[in-house]
Amino acid sequence: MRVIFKTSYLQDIRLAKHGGHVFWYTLLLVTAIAAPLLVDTYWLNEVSRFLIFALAGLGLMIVTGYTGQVSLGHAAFLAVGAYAHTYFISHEMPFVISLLLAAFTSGCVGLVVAVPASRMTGLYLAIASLAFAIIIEDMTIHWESVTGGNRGMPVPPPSLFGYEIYSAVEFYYIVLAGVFLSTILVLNLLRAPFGRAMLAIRDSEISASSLGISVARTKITAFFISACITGLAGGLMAHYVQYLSPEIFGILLSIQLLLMIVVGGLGTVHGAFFGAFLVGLLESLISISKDYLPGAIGNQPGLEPGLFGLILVLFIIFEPEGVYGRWLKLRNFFENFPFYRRNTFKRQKTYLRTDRLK
Amino acid sequence: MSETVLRVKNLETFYGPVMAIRGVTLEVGKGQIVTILGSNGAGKTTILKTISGAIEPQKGSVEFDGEAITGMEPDKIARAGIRHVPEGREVFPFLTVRENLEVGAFSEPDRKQVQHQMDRVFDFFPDLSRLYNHEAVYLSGGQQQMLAIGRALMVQPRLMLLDEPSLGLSPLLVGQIFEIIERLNRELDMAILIVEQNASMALKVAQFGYVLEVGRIVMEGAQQKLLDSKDIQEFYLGKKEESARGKRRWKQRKTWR
Amino acid sequence: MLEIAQLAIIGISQGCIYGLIAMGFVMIYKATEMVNFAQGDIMMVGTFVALTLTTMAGANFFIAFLCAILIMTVFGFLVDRVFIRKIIGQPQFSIVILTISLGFVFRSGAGMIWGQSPRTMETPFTGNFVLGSLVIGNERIAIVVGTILVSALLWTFFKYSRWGLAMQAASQNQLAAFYSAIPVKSVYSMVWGLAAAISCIAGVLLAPVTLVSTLNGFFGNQGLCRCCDWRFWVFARRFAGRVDYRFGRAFCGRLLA
Amino acid sequence: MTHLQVKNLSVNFGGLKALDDVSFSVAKNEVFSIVGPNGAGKSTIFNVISSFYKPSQGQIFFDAQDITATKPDEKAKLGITRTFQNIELFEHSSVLQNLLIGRSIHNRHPVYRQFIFDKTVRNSEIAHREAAEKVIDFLELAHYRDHLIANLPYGVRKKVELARALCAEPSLLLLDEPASGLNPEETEEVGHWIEDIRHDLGITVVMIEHDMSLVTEVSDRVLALSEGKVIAQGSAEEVQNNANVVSAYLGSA
Amino acid sequence: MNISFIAQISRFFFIASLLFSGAAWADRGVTDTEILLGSHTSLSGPASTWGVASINTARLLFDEVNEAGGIHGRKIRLVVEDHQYQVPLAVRAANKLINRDGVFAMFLSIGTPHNNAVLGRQLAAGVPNLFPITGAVSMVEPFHKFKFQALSSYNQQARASIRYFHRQRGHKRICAFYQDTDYGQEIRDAIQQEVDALGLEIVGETKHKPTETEFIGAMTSLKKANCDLIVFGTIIQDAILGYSAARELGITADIVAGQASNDQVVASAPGGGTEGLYIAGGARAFYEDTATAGQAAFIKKYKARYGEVPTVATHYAYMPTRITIEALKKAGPDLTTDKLVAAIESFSQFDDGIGTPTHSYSATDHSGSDAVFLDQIQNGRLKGVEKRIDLMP
Repeated sequence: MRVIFKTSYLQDIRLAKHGGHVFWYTLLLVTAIAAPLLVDTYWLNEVSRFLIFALAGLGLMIVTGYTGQVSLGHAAFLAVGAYAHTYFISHEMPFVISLLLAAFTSGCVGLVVAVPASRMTGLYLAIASLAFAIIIEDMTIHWESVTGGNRGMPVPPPSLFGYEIYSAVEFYYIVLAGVFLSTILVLNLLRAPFGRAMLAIRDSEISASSLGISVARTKITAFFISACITGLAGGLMAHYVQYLSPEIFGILLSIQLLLMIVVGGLGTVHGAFFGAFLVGLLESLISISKDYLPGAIGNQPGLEPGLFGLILVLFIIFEPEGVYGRWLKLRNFFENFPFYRRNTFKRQKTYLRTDRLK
Repeated sequence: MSETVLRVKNLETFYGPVMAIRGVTLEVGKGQIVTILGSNGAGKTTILKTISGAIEPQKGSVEFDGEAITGMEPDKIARAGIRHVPEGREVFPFLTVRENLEVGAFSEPDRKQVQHQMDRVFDFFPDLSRLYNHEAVYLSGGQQQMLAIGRALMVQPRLMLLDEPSLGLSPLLVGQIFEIIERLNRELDMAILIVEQNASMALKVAQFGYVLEVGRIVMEGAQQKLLDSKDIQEFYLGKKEESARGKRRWKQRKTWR
Repeated sequence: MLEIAQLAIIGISQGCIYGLIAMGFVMIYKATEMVNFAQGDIMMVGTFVALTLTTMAGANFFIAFLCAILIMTVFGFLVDRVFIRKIIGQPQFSIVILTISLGFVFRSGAGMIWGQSPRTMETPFTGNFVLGSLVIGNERIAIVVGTILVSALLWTFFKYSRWGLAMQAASQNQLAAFYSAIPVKSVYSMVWGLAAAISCIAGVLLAPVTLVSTLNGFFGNQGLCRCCDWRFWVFARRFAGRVDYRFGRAFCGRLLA
Repeated sequence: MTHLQVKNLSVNFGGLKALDDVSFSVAKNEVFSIVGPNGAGKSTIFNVISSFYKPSQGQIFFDAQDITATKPDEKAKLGITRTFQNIELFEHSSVLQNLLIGRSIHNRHPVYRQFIFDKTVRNSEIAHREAAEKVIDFLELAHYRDHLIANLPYGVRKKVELARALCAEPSLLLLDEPASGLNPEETEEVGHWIEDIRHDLGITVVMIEHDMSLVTEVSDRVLALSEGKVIAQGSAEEVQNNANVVSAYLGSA
Repeated sequence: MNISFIAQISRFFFIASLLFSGAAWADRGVTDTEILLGSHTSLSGPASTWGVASINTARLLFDEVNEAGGIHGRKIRLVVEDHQYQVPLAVRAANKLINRDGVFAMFLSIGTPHNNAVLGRQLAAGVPNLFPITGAVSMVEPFHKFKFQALSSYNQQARASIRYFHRQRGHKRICAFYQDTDYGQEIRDAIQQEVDALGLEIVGETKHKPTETEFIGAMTSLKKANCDLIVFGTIIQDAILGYSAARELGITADIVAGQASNDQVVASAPGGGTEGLYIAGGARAFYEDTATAGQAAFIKKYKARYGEVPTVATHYAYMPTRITIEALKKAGPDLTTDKLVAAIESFSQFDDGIGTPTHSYSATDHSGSDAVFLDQIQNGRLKGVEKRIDLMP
């Protein structure tokens, strides 16, 4: 294990805990900024997509990974963000303000769910959020004056200071900036008291409230923040799909978001990014590799989702804790080499008991 | 000690990276009542769970009637003749008393035999026959404990593991339960391994005892030897010599002012 | 009056469909506390198996139906053996993702084997039952009768059979079930097998209404989701409630008109 | 001066009387112990004081203020913190994180400032850490500072839970079986800490404990409960020699 | 690091990226040996019936051409991406087809919202959208030189059938029964336009979710409206269930559905539940025993390769594929998009030989056909009722 000698409290507070962090994250940022030089338009668009999904996942991660509330309806916030943003910019609102306002709108819608949701747990909350997503889906269909209903609505290109943005590169930078800033803000929040309060509630509500944390208020605030971030992702996604229709934001998208953060590793910011990149990359690679397979296999209808599912099945069976869990194990292995003990992460058997008694 | 029913050798069990049991060796003789004393979290429950297969041991072996049962599935171990009455009276809350007992006899396909065993359980616990058709969730703590023991008696186990049978029970009930434990041992010649915080009770019925601290056995001996031990008296029986503690204040810890 | 009777029967049959799909889902949830997102897709596979047996083998419908149920029981059993058992005890989320992914695999596999176009299945439940001027599709009657039969069978199984009792016990308290010599893992596999069998029945009864296609899985899941409003979870436990709800909807359609 | 006063407290669980007309008061800077057999209602008292249960009857006063219906998190802000019988730590966080969560009531920054993490937030984070370090020092937890709770042995967890409660800088500390599961040596340490907590920090301690030797050593007064009723109250010695206590709890051994 | 430095850097990246993307455009999708076509479609998920059948047809015909030496020495390669009927995946698929594979044209892509989401980027990149599988009006309107459509639109089918029934049978009370989706909306809009044109009004309407299976309530309300004609904006399952519910309730009105419900599965619904349903479509079903020579040859080839009889869904692909092949031939050896566009625009009365209505294009009209058939389900088969009921003024 890397031992860090701490000489100042700030060392714990800083985002980068040691020189290694500073180096790697700077390298990551530089690579991200230089990406248009390094990859072609296809991959650039793909990375934009990964980033948008990562941002949406980050939003979901806050409620599900940090506060421990399961949401099966987060696509609804993508929808609210996307529609609100499109509506605003169609009505001549400046791009950045519109995006922020859309995020805020999504947050406010989130509040409507959050208040009753703060009293629910587990499966009931999941079902409630699903019902909510269905309501929002119905709203996007029936509030035609705003959403265009089933006919859908075109999304004007983003325009910054009167300059309209069409190219993949510019769009990528907008997405990158949005994701970067949101991530920094979330990281800030996580090292502040509120972030700790969320973790506290996830692990033990009883103990959190005995320490003076208002469980309901923290959950509601977390839901609000989560909805804001997902709404922001929704605003960006509107530009990604360029034409909104209610079908985009269905249950499948919600499930995909959940899938991403679980695969990435619950309860970490890394997890949202790992998940989005892994799942996204998996889709890309399957569709690319299919072109190299012999026609009899590669042209098989339904091959892609099948392979996708199969890989996830294997992944979850061998690594139920997600990519981040695997990453920690690898790191632990190298740091403790040659003293690594195989059983460090071994789980004992667990036994279920009915929760009907609760 | 004549014949050995259970032999646990050098058992080590982990919870994640934490070693909960650190090399425990113990034996239970045929028809003997043995107790494991120790404070909360010392690992007593873990030992029982490891014996009954609910937890996988890292190292060491468990032998029952001379056959290794280490790492076997818990239901196989139960079938072999070890019945575990877990801590906290884990009855099936939404099954009736009768159904609970029938579940206990799952491995017995002969209906007549089941009925016979059930009658015997009612003989030991007359209370239960009265509650025949009640769902277990509505039973009081003491009745649930009796049901849990009764369920284990539905087959004739050769070894019963009892985890904190007195937990949360009134002293009167504790007395009753221990009387029945003695009766079971005497009348059915059943070996019993009891884990108890209520050391005075446990030592009343047990012929042999082990003392467990932080996953290690620190003392073992026959009933009388343990009862005579000063440490046992002080730490597990609540008796102590006046002011022994004040004098033993071994360190002035005043680093923080 | 006539109209109301007709609506009532249609409402009840619709409720029964959801009830049947939900039954498999709830069974798995209650017995193992796992949310099975692949339930709809298992139903879809079951329907295709039945379709293949009737069309390809040209077997008598009822024999084919029975064979399909048996095949699906084995299928469900294997799903648990091969996949689910590997991650028992892992966080609930992993199971959710696992079953979602399995759904993908089943759907894709079914598409490759049976094609993506919807098919029709010839069942004996065609034509109408005419009583005066009351006309009811036979497939509706089949659904209602089928549901009642399945419910009765299940009820008897749970109430009176040893394994049924063991399933209930395992769902209420795994550890205690293990301690009572119940092979909980096999019980779980049986639960999955049974749930798959029920899904198969649901799928076949549903086939005249929904056609047979790979999308039936979606239908199953979405049907679940759609009725996943509050009422669902209140009613899933008492299956009868489901019927009330659909019943209510059929009426609403009429009253609002 | 009375710090905490419990008046005629009764609690019902579906017809079952968990507490029956319990009254007692605790003076400022006192160590007050509650003893009694399992299921006598000791933890119920704590759960009512910290508002996890609603009493069916009776009132609780804290510094002469009626706090019977105050919400759990508000109670922490008033200066009441507690530990739990079955250790309720935040398993997936480090020791330091746990202690910092203990500082929750001392955080006054609105969420948007925490997002920005400006200088004031930064400074208060430093202040929280200073406070936490003091507690770490006090309870000798320095070695475990960055360990995850899930990886800690039982005894250390107990200590961390105590430390976390201290981080809130309470005026009244409720300890639910602080010595259960600890070996005799650790139990003895707990005794010293309780004394230090009381003398050096001026905190009032109410404790539930089975270990009579610890109870005798540190408590000023002892309350004995059985089946929800008070059966004795007084000095440790008085209670230990009370016939009711001997028959219901201590046994006649 | 100062601001101007960042500005310089970003300008540098920007210019560099323009160079990169510019380079990719030059000879997009055409090499000396290959013409690359792309399709984002639904090979799984909803609409996979059409997706799979259309791609199968296209592959069959392309392979035939390729085996015969290709077109001007180039073989046609069709890259198919499965978007599972999800819009974000369609955008991803289009990104791959346009930016990675560099396809020459998009061909037979499925789904209205999916095409809408992709079109902006696709047209900007200069990739023609050939014959998407959706009858939505937005596939040709507003006019763009890269947008081509085959067969009549949903709009034309619905309007023509209403006009036919009004003129020929005097139906005045028009009702609508449609999905609450973009497709249903398309039909609903068409009905509205037509009743307005005829001076009628919609006397009853209901909409439903695509997954709904219970239509007794909906049909009860239409029964009360006492309709003469019910226009179905349905796909397959709801066409069958909706129709049989209507008949069960004793509704005697004529019922007509569009091309999307034109499938043998509908015609052969169990128990003859759909007997009497009219279908107003752009292409007509054919059967092995009554096939013309051209049709029989196609059925034979299709069956030999895929082991199935071609469905009506293959018509969605047969005509477009033929047009594309012929246009590629006609465009000559130095193939460019402009030449392809010109070649398609030059076709007049194009006949595919299997009985699809002939297609004509011009520089101002990119929808190949306005032809609408009227069929009726009789004895489990689609039988022609009227050869053409096209929307004439």
